Amino acid sequence: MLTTRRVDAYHALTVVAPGIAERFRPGHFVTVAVGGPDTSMPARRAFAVHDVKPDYGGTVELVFAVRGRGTAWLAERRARDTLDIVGPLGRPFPVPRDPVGCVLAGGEYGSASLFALADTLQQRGCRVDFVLGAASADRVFGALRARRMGETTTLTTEDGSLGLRGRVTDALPAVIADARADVIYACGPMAMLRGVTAVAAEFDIPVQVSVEEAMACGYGVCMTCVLPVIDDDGVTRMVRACVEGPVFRGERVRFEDVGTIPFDALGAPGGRAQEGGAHTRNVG
Amino acid sequence: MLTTRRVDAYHALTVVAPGIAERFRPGHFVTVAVGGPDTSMPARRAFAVHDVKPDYGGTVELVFAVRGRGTAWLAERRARDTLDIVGPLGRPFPVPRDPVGCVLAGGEYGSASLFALADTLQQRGCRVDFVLGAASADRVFGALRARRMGETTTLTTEDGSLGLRGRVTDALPAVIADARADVIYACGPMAMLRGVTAVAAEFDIPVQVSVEEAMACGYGVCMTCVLPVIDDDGVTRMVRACVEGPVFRGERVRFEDVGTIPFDALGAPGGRAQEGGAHTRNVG
Amino acid sequence: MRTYLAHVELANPITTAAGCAGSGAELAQFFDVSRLGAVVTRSITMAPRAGRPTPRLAETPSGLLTAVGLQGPGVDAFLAAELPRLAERGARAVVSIAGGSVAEYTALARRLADAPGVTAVEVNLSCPNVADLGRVFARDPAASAEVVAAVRATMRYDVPVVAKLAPDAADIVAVARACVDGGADALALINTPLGMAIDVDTMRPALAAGTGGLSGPAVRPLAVRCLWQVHAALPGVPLVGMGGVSTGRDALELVLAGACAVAVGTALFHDPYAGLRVLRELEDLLKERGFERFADAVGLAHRPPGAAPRHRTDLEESPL
Amino acid sequence: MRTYLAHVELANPITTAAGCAGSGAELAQFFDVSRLGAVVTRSITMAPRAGRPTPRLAETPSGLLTAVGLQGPGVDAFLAAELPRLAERGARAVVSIAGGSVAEYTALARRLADAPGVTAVEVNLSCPNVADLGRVFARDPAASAEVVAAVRATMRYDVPVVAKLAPDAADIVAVARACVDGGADALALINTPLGMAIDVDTMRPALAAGTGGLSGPAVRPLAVRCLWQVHAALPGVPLVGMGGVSTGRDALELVLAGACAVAVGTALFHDPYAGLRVLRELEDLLKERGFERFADAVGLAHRPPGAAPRHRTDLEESPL
Ligand SMILES: Cc1cc2nc3c(=O)[nH]c(=O)nc-3n(C[C@H](O)[C@H](O)[C@H](O)COP(=O)(O)OP(=O)(O)OC[C@H]3O[C@@H](n4cnc5c(N)ncnc54)[C@H](O)[C@@H]3O)c2cc1C
Ligand SMILES: Cc1cc2nc3c(=O)[nH]c(=O)nc-3n(C[C@H](O)[C@H](O)[C@H](O)COP(=O)(O)OP(=O)(O)OC[C@H]3O[C@@H](n4cnc5c(N)ncnc54)[C@H](O)[C@@H]3O)c2cc1C
Ligand SMILES: Cc1cc2nc3c(=O)[nH]c(=O)nc-3n(C[C@H](O)[C@H](O)[C@H](O)COP(=O)(O)O)c2cc1C
Ligand SMILES: Cc1cc2nc3c(=O)[nH]c(=O)nc-3n(C[C@H](O)[C@H](O)[C@H](O)COP(=O)(O)O)c2cc1C
Ligand code: FES
Ligand code: FES
Repeated sequence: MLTTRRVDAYHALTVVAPGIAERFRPGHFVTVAVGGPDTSMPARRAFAVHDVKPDYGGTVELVFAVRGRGTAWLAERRARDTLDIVGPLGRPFPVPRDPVGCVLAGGEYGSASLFALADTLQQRGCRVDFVLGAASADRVFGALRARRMGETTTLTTEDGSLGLRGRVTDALPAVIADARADVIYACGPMAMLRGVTAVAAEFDIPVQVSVEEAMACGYGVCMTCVLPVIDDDGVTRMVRACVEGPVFRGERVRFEDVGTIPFDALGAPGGRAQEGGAHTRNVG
Repeated sequence: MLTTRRVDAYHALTVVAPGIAERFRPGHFVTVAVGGPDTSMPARRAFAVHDVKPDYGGTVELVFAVRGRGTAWLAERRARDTLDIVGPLGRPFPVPRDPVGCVLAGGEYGSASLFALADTLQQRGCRVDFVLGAASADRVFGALRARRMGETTTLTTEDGSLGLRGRVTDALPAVIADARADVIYACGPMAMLRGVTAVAAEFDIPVQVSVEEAMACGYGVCMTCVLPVIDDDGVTRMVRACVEGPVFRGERVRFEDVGTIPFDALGAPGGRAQEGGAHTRNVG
Repeated sequence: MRTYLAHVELANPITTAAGCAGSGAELAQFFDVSRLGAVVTRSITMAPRAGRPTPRLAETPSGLLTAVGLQGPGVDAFLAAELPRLAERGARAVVSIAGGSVAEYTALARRLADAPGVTAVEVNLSCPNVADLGRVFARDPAASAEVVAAVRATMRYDVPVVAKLAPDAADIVAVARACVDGGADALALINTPLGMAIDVDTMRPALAAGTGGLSGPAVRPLAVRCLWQVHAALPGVPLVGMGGVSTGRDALELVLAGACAVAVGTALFHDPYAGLRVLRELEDLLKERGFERFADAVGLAHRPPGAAPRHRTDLEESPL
Repeated sequence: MRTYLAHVELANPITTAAGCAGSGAELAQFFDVSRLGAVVTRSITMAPRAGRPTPRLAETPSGLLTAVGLQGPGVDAFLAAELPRLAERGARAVVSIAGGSVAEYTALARRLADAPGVTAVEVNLSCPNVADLGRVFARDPAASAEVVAAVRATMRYDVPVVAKLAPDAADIVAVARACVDGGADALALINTPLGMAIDVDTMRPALAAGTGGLSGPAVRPLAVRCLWQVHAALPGVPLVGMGGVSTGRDALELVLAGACAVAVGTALFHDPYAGLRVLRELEDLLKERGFERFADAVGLAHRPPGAAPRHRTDLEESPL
């Protein structure tokens, strides 16, 4: 059972799902079956949880953009339709024990997962500043709510139709400096996360990024959602965005190598491992 | 746009389809796409047209039983959903020029296509008697309407829950004799059509049967819907139920050979034709 | 959107798939069939054939299993009635032929050699070879090549011979190469892979013939793969693509993989206008993407647009 | 619903498919994995493997194309961590192995030979044979037989060796027969046929690897056909069926075709409980149909129930 509404370029969809609402922590995502019982689309679609509310025993709200057939189908759901939804999934945003200054950076619908996080952070006494961006005004999600919640809120659009003309990363350094931020949280397109991580490195503060990789299962069995991440031991491994992520420490993600197998990753080809040598091991 | 209702064991579905309604003649069928735009069911489903009405420019009513996934989906359509429907298709019932006595025999949902026929026949001054049967009372379709329209109406059920216990063919001879019928029209399961045709032969009167064969296209291109029918030249050919039928003269249909290629059919295997001899021809 | 099938020009790249457009007359009730790039006939055999018993049809997820068994009138009736009617309608007719032996294919080619109105001959190689215990020609490069060479030698030089292949070969490129070496002017792929369904209620095969050919959207990934592999290996050979095309996007996918013409089969069962619709959609998609000539899109997915690291393609032939 | 994989008894016929259940730990979060007939591991390689670049996934009609590239920890880490964890959970573990040469498969078998908790070894033959220009073993009866013989000779006699075949062979029965002659105690079919998708917006292959394996409901007709053909030719050989099973009806279809165990793969991505659900549904269906022993259903569709003319089955191997 659910309700739907349009929010600018996005669709917001609220589902009664007490089990998910109860266990939810900011940064979690869910997967949704699309197309109904006779669907030709066997893969679930992943969506960040935007909000959970206690109504009806617990509801979950998702915010999504129509991209292809699955989201087009979702956009046509009506009140009282039922939805097959699995969650909460993934590693949520780690939150600091102490009250620190946090900048929350969101791109496009990536902003959606930042408000529950902001809530939690503020409950712990953290200061929260928002930087939200998108290509155009109608695709900036949550500006009003950010203005209500954030100490400051900076908006950016690439076409200048709202806030500053430019990208999130253009506005970020000033916001960090002004807020004297201790940590950054970011959710949005991969290019933005890469940029945000670079800014964090300049300021030498930690950054938690929530990545988006195509996923077939969402709970760790299919191995389709991997990206190269540097482990505690300094070794790069192809790790699963769905269970080891989607939230990673930004500096651990090898953004420039996403979509490749870095030659120095554990088990990378080139080492004789992938050539099929029987008794070799690639220690990456 | 459509409306739906339950009729005993069946679903009745009315669709606004002026183009179909206008060209409709009794015995026509339509094909319906099932499962929506993201369907995993590429084959259309065939349904006899039960009724057409002039409302909204022309509506078409279908009556169907839920058999598998396609009809289950159809049964869940609601008012104002749209339906992708093609028709009218097939060779309709031929109607006599003169006012003759007609027995209309229907089995299960096969009865559905007989009422529009009865209407046409009565307009031409024909006497119409009904024999409708099914396994049980809730699966006899159209008993009330038959009672209103028919000179007589005989009902049969295999479990005796309505009318006579037995089959349509058990009741048929008496009805033909009483009504001094000149012709029989029949629509229902293949076994019933076979039986009705045998009864017609005993009485030496013509019989028109409407057959049901699995169909992929409904308009003659796929060749999946064939059955062995004796042609005017005495040769058995595998003809398409969708365009040469679904209505055939009963005595032309080789019921006992349905589901086989009779050895004497044109192009049947066994003749060297199917063995691949290069210069032979099987004249069947 | 002109395209070439070997040296023969087609007004546009969309054709019907063999065996999916009846005699041509059925579609002509709905629209002018000369608006299609070509009409490909059902596979014609020497003798009339009654085909397989029914049920001939089972539906599978996003697919159709069929076992029609080449029901048809035989070549004489075809030449006397069906082919002239196609010509009268102004359709470009590609005649598909099927046989059980090299001799039978040759005999068919001989009949077609003098017939007017044959735009091209498509050799359906998915037929059991009587001389090889019924093993299908298309699985055997040498047998395929022999058939193609015989047909090529018999047909008039100006009529292209198109060899039609199936995906259930161990090495589709080997079969393709053998056919080209045998003289094929173009290749058509894919015919239906062999599939089967069992009715769990009757607990018997759903088709009277047991196995059947799998067609429809479910097989499109196999078609794209075969086209891709063959175009990569034999970039100069014109390819006709088919398998699960029901929209312009599907057709474009096959074109980008290497097809210079695209046939629509199973989708016609759902919508008689599917061919024209696919054509219109394909035209729009190409326009959106700024293509001036259709030929520029053919096989384009093989040519990397500069260094796009997320799309580096390493083609090792393993599914895992 | 006991069943036998060669001489090894399984509590029920439902297993996971290789590469579709991670390390086993992920499913164990949801339910007690010892309730499955067996857990089949991902294909283990000698060295750790990082696999293929992303994107590794594309959806096709009723199917999934994936190119994971056997990402995994390598045999040592597997034996040290994953296998013992499966044993602790009480799961019956069928270990799948993959290699690029006969020597590599042999070396893997040697490592497994002494490992406790190996219920059976499944030999994934859909791997490129380095010695044969990367041609996949499973397409070549002789190469497949050689691998199987080497593994059989190395493994303990009481651990069944299961050879896993793919549908894109010219003659699946020939490959099956070669594997049995090579010593396979059972066969598993089908692995994913090679497919491909092209993104019509980027106009590039949808997978970084270009081609990928096609799985899910779309391939079920191919699985049924392969099981049917192999069971007909080798009725005494135990077959594990897989390919597009997501309901008890699907599993029953494979059982009726000849499978004495059924693996669930892609459906697990949609629903972690799919294995247990399929098992329950299969039990119900068999009960409804009055089966007392599961074995009575295995291959039943091959045995005509008296003379039922509408279901006379003539099996000539042509798709048309
Ligand atoms: C952890 C996570 C959280 C997400 N949160 C949101 C959100 O809050 N709001 C939102 O609008 N979108 C979100 N997405 C993206 C969303 O999942 C995709 O937009 C959606 O799957 C597209 O489905 P489609 O059928 O409309 O598009 P199609 O493009 O037709 O999708 C087809 C297939 O592509 C896969 N796919 C390809 N690329 C991606 C990708 N980058 N991400 C995910 N799947 C991909 C899908 O899984 C699917 O199998 C999230 C993705 C992930 C992984
Ligand atoms: C000319 C004609 C008129 C019909 N009129 C009616 C009617 O008025 N009311 C009604 O309830 N049913 C009618 N039917 C039968 C109806 O088409 C089937 O019940 C329906 O296709 C079943 O679809 P499904 O998805 O529910 O079942 P499924 O069994 O899941 O169907 C799957 C596939 O089987 C094919 N199929 C198998 N056997 C048959 C068969 N005997 N007939 C048709 N398709 C078959 C379907 O086309 C479909 O592709 C008619 C059939 C034909 C050919
Ligand atoms: C009912 C039916 C009949 C077919 N008959 C033939 C045929 O006679 N000759 C041939 O070469 N291919 C035949 N095919 C294969 C198609 O031409 C085509 O290669 C295949 O169906 C894949 O395309 P599709 O998915 O668009 O249908 C037939 C396919 C179907 C479904
Ligand atoms: C993501 C993925 C990974 C797979 N990995 C393996 C593997 O490592 N070894 C193997 O033999 N088969 C592997 N397979 C094939 C499956 O085991 C199975 O044979 C195939 O997917 C068909 O079954 P399904 O349709 O139920 O998925 C894999 C399949 C998928 C989808
Ligand atoms: S989505 Fe399957 S492992 Fe991450
Ligand atoms: S249903 Fe296609 S020819 Fe009759």
